[in-house]
Amino acid sequence: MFPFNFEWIWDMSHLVFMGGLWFALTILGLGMTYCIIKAVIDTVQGKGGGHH
Amino acid sequence: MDDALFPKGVKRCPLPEFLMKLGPVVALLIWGVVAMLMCWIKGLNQTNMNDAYGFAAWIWADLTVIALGGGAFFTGFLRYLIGKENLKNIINFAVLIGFICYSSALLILAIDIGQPLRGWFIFWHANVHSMLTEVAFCLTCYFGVLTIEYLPLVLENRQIDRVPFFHNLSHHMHAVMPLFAATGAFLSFFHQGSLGGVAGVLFGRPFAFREGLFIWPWTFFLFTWSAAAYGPCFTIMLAKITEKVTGKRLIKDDVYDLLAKIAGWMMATYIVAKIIDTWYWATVTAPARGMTFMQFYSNNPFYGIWILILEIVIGGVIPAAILLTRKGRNTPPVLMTAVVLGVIGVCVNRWVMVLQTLAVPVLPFEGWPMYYPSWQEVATTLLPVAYGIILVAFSYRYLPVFPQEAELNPIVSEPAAPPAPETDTDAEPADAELSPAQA
Amino acid sequence: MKHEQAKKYGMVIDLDKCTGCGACMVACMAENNVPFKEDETNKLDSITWMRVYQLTNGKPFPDTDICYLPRPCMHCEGDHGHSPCVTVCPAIATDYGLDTGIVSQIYTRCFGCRYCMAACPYHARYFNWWDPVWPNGMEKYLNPNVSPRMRGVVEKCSFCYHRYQLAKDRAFMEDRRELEEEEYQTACTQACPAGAIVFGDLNNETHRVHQIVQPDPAHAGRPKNPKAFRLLERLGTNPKVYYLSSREWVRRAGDNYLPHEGPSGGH
Amino acid sequence: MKMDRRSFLSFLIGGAAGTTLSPLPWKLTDDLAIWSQNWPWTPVPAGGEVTFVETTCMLCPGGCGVTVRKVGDRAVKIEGTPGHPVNGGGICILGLSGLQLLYGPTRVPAPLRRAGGRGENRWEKISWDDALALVVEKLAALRENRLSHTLACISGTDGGTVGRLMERFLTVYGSPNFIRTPSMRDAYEMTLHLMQGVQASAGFDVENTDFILSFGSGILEGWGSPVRMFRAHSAWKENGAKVVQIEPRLSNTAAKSDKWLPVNPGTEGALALGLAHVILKESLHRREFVDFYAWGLDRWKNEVLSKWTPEEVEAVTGIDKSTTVALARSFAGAGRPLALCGRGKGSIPGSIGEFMAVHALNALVGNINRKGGVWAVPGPDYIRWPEVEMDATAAAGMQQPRVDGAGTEKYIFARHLLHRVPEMVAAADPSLVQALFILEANPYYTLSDPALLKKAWDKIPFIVSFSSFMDETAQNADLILPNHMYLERYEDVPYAEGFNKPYIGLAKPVVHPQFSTMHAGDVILRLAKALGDPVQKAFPWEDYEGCLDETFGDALETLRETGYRVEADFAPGSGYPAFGTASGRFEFISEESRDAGMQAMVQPQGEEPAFPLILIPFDSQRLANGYIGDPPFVIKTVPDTVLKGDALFVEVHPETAKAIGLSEGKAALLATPKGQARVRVHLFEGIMPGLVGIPTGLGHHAYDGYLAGKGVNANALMGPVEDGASGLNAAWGIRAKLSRV
Amino acid sequence: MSTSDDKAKADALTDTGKQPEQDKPEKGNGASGSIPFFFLVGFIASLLVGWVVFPEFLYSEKKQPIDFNHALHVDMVDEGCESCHFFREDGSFSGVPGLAQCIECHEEAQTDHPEEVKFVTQYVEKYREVPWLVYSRQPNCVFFSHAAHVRLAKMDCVTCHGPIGESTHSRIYEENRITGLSRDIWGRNIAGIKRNSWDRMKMDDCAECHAEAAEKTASEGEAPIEGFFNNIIRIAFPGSLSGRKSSVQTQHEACFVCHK
Repeated sequence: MFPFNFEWIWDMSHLVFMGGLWFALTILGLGMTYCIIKAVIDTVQGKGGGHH
Repeated sequence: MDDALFPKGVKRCPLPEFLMKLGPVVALLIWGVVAMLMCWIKGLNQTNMNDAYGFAAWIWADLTVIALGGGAFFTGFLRYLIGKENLKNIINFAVLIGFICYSSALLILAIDIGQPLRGWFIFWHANVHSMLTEVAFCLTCYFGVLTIEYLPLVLENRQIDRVPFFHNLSHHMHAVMPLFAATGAFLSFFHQGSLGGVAGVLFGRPFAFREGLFIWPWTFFLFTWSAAAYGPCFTIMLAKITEKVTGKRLIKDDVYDLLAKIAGWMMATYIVAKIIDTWYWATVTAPARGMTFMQFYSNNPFYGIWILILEIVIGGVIPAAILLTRKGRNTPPVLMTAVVLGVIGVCVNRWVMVLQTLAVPVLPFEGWPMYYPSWQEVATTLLPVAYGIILVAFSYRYLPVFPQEAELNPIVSEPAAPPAPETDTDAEPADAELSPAQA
Repeated sequence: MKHEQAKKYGMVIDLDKCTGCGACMVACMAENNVPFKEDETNKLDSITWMRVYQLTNGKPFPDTDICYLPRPCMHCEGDHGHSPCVTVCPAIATDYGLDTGIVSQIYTRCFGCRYCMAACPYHARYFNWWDPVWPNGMEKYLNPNVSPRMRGVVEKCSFCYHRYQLAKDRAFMEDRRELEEEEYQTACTQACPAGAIVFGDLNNETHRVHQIVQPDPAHAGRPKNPKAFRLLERLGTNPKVYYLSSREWVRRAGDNYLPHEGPSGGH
Repeated sequence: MKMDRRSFLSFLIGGAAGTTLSPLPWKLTDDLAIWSQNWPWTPVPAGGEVTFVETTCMLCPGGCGVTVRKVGDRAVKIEGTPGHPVNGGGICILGLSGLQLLYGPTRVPAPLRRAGGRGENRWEKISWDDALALVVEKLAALRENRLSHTLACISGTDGGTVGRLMERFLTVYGSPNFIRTPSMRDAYEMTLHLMQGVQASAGFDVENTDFILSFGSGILEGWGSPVRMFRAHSAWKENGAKVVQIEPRLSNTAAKSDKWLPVNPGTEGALALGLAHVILKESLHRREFVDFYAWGLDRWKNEVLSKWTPEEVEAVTGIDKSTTVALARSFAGAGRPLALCGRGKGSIPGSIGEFMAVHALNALVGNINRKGGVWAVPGPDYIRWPEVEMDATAAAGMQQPRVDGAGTEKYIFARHLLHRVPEMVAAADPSLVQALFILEANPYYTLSDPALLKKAWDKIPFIVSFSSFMDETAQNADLILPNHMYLERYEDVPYAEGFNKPYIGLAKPVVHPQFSTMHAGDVILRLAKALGDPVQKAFPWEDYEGCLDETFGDALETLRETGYRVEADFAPGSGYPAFGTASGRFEFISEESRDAGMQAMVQPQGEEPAFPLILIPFDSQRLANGYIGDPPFVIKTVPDTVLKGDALFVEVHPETAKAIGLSEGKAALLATPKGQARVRVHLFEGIMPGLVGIPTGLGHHAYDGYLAGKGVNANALMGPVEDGASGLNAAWGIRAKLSRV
Repeated sequence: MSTSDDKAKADALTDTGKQPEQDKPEKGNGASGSIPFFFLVGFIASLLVGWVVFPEFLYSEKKQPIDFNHALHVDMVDEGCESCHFFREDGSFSGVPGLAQCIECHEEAQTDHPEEVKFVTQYVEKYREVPWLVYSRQPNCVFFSHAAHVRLAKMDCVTCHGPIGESTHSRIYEENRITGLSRDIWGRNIAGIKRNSWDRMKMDDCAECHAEAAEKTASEGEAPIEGFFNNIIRIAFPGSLSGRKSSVQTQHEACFVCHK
């Protein structure tokens, strides 16, 4: 699944398949990170719960 | 007791009664867990699978629950990408069902492989040409998506919501939800398809083999399509059942109608495609390999032509026809019949694509091997069902799964009296007023 | 493989000579540490890399005829090494070697998803439903050149690849890279008392297999010898195991044909 | 600061974060996978230097040369010895499995004395000294009481040093009762004696024949030396030799043959005479032989011409006359035709009439002692031990008639009649056998008529088995003196069944004895020593190997190297040798025994109405049915149309089954006059209607869990049928009844 | 997930502050100041466990039955390693010498060195094989041909086995409690980082060397400029230019080359 894996080949099928996969994972990862960071900031600013 | 955890403005039965009702389901769950442990500890000799039936009940269950769980991605797709706003009232439930189905699928896969401790090889040593790899990857990722989609609902529990961080988190997750939904839809289209590909690429199995587009056999697209068509049916079916069990209306009819209508169209188009596919396969693909159509449906005690009729006509054409008529959609018993038939149809389709594929003898001098699951297989297959019921029950009890529930079931506050089982002791006037406001 | 020309090891089994004695099955089991259970009468979970089928012409007494057909792994080449089982394995536990044309199975990589078994129309792949158990003391005869399998993995005929390895080691000691025909022979070939099995390199004109079947490169190795045929030729699996029979009904039993077709017409 | 819910939560989150950044979860995952790849309970075979030992297989009378591959001190694989005169590098399914017998759970680990009742299989281990002392005590006592002749030995081997040592032991001890286990060898030896006047065994030059007329011989089922026959069969396919198989069931041989003639069971002999009829009538026979080297043709001719017209034959055998005529012509017309008999593997001798009829066919086409024909192969000549000096007791004992009556004037030509022993012993009181040795044989399984056998067995007070394996006989003995098994010992193999040249194979110790066993030869020598003179005097050897050395002299070295010795250029006389008969010619009708050969058929036991069907046992390469039972590998190859779970399938023609109301796989009760058994039916178009085919070699109750309790012992449903002229067991089947249950 | 606009409303509603007492949210500054601290504690603690404590537990230490002095023996023999670790005629490799071989010189003790005496008295005289612990023992699924590497490819023993020939003592044998294999297979470094070619003996290490060899053969005959660019590609995409080999699936050598 990584270029350093024994099975990895620099060919179309790997680039397309794994590319798509990593792309999706990145989106999810970034999305979640964004949410968490924003939430932390808001919380520190005392927002949320009954407080804003 | 646990009233403080209930969503705002709704009634729930007392905890003891709730737990008591869950009792039998828990028993079922335990039975399943025991069987699961036996399979892990003693190995797959606990099943009735054999060298002819390398895939059996489990893989069928896998394909089926994923197809049925398709309601989640497709509803999400409609809601966020097509913009069918109204579906927001059923999407929580759809997501919940999807979450259950996919977690079950993963669990079953973990039991089904002979060397669970090496299961991760499928990722680490991935063979990108294998449909199963595609399945594994997309399945896992999409399960992640569903978790992300399910999480905000959990965070909306009245108590959790009070924690500022969680409150904010769910708030922001809502904001980016379309992005997640889009990713989920993207992944789903592929793994639903790759599940179809699993059988379709087997060029050694004339019963399953299909030509196709690039690397994808027609079954690839048929599976995605059928999931999109039948998944919503399953969602509707379960929603209706939940309404029966809770004795409440939880979703407005226009929501059902919309979803049913879309499902109907998907189903209709799917079944047409399926018929064309079947026809082409029966007259071109299979004969090219020396197999006649009836060869696949005769000389054996079980796999008769009836199975094809059940799948395509009873499980496809009829429900599609019903769902396409407004009258059909709006008469609850008829609607129910349609979705149930639909669900049966897709179950049969997945069964055929897994088990009949293996049963059909390819070598002329071999016969039809027959198979029935061992109790361990049955138990482990029922395990997810039990776990699903429990998860739905808890979600319904503590989470605002049905946005319209409060509105549809306004609470008439009574004079303080010995609390009847169905009265929400925590029901304050404030909440009572609130409910309409939410609409 | 820079210094070596690619081999394509294959087998031809003369069904006229095969007596169905079963020596090949046992030679294989003994050579490859195949386990056995107390009850092996359920042939659907009985591991026999080499399995001898009994074919009948279905005619009534006294015109009945039977024929035995030994079935090892066909080591399908499919289309450029994409045999039915190889491409589907999600973890690359099975592989097609272009240097030998042999389909390998790596038991320790396999995690037992059994997709390859679903893909193989010959039922040449077997799953270890049980842990292998040898009665006390009997593990003494196990062959160190083949690793015993553990429960939960798929196994199959390897054309006794370890014999190829050992033959090459011997050759290396003499600074040779190429093997003579007789230096690498499978256990079943060696054992067959009827001499019905011939094994060798299909690419090599000097080898008997090549001379007997006369593979036609233009048609994916289809035999030019009219007596020769392959199992399920029409699926495009492109097997490397050929069969010889002088009997029409036997040749016909090797593949599926529509009523109006026949072994010759089928091609 | 206080640790509240949230800080604990954050502690956990921190912990999780840290753990994922540490090798712990990843290394653990990897190591667990590696553990699952190397489970401690999966054996890892040790490596080592690879060596090869060439020896001779002793699992059947085939006499094949085998090469054992060793890794370190472990025997790892048995393969055929390339270039061996008998099997030329090939090997059979049983020979391949030898190592499972060597290392298997069926071995007898040490001398065992019966602890429980007979057959209860409860034993106590005793030392070799004690074990031998027990035997000596018993034998000495018998000899004291002038009962030396009541010692008998059932032996699967004779002619070789071990067999001869045992025979010699009995002789000098004073008993004539050395009884060889029955096989078609008995019938063939008698045939050669009667028709050619020679004491020899029949060899067949199968490699050079071009027309094989087989009267039910399982050429591909284990008849003769199996591997040699397989190789010959393949050669026939290549050089276009024709094979005609005559038997009521489509055996592998029949399926492979060019023509299969389903003949009524037991009437093969009649067909042979029918063929002779045609040949003589159309005088297709080879004059250059018949006219100059044969005697008694005219009388025989008249007999045959009058009695065995094709019409008559058709009535008896069910083969229509045109076929008979055509067959006779093609047989006689062939270049080097060869007629064979001895049903299946030839484990039952058969009727002398049938053998002589078939042999007469060979004579008619003149291929006696000629290329591609039947050769009279003299017995082993290498054992030249000094004559034994018998004392009075011994002499008296030797004067006594044999238990089996062989050699008595009723059975004048018979040498061994094991099938008669149970009857005789059961009948007489006191028992004719006071002590019984069993060497390389499993009579308790192979003898038919179990009820009678049990009766006789119970009357024998002292039974000693020399078996290396816990077979049925060993299990029902009083004392087991386990022999080294053939891969652990030296022993000469005096001949190869059906091989047409004098041949000696040598079995060599491939590995050290795995258990506390002793070479049967040494046991005999030690018994002799312990018994003292005169017995002791007859055995002037230190130990068995010493005996072997002295017997072979320098020849032993070459034997040790090559593993065998064969007279490659052996030819029985130049052209046609002078025959040893009274007439000095080949006798179509034996002058010694005029009636022998006239009666070609014997009737099966049982009566029509009660037993409407006929049960015929059939042999298979995948089912060893002699002294050795199927090892795990071999039983694994048995098809599920023969054995499913523990249930045995009998073959029945669909019509026959239909008449009884049975369908494929149905359970049924199979009853014969000698016993009954629960079976399942397998519908087979290849068996003649009205017959029930039962596979031999199953139904063991001894050996290990891989074999015991599986199927039914065919012998237990049969009974011996005595051939009038010879006394040999000629049972080819028995009447039976198949009914639903 | 109900939609964000619902949320907004919900939030607005909470502002009405009509919750009963027990529903009051705990104030952020209460214990929440300690949250980062506890996070760090957990973080560092688990790092310590994972990196330091875990490896200690993972391996058990075993002593060789005899403390063998390689250096000493290497000096005395004339054919280097192959004097004792020799090839057989059939191409198989003898590996660790058996007792029979040692006896050729050590029929009886040649010195009074305690280890040699121990060897003679405990093993030679009792004719017991020495249960050596083999540092380089691979799992049973591995087929390794010494002939191919030493005879054909003319490789040095050191490349894989390291300078064991220079050792004067047998070092402690560390056995992985889970896999039962020597620590040398994974490598002493728990993170799997290696400095020398012999520091690890896992599949990837074999593959690494094989890939290099492949790249070497592939790069032969490249024009300088071509080679320059190719090298850049090689660095950017490791293995991308090593050229197709016998395995259809991996394009390295076929799996059976190294597995049995």
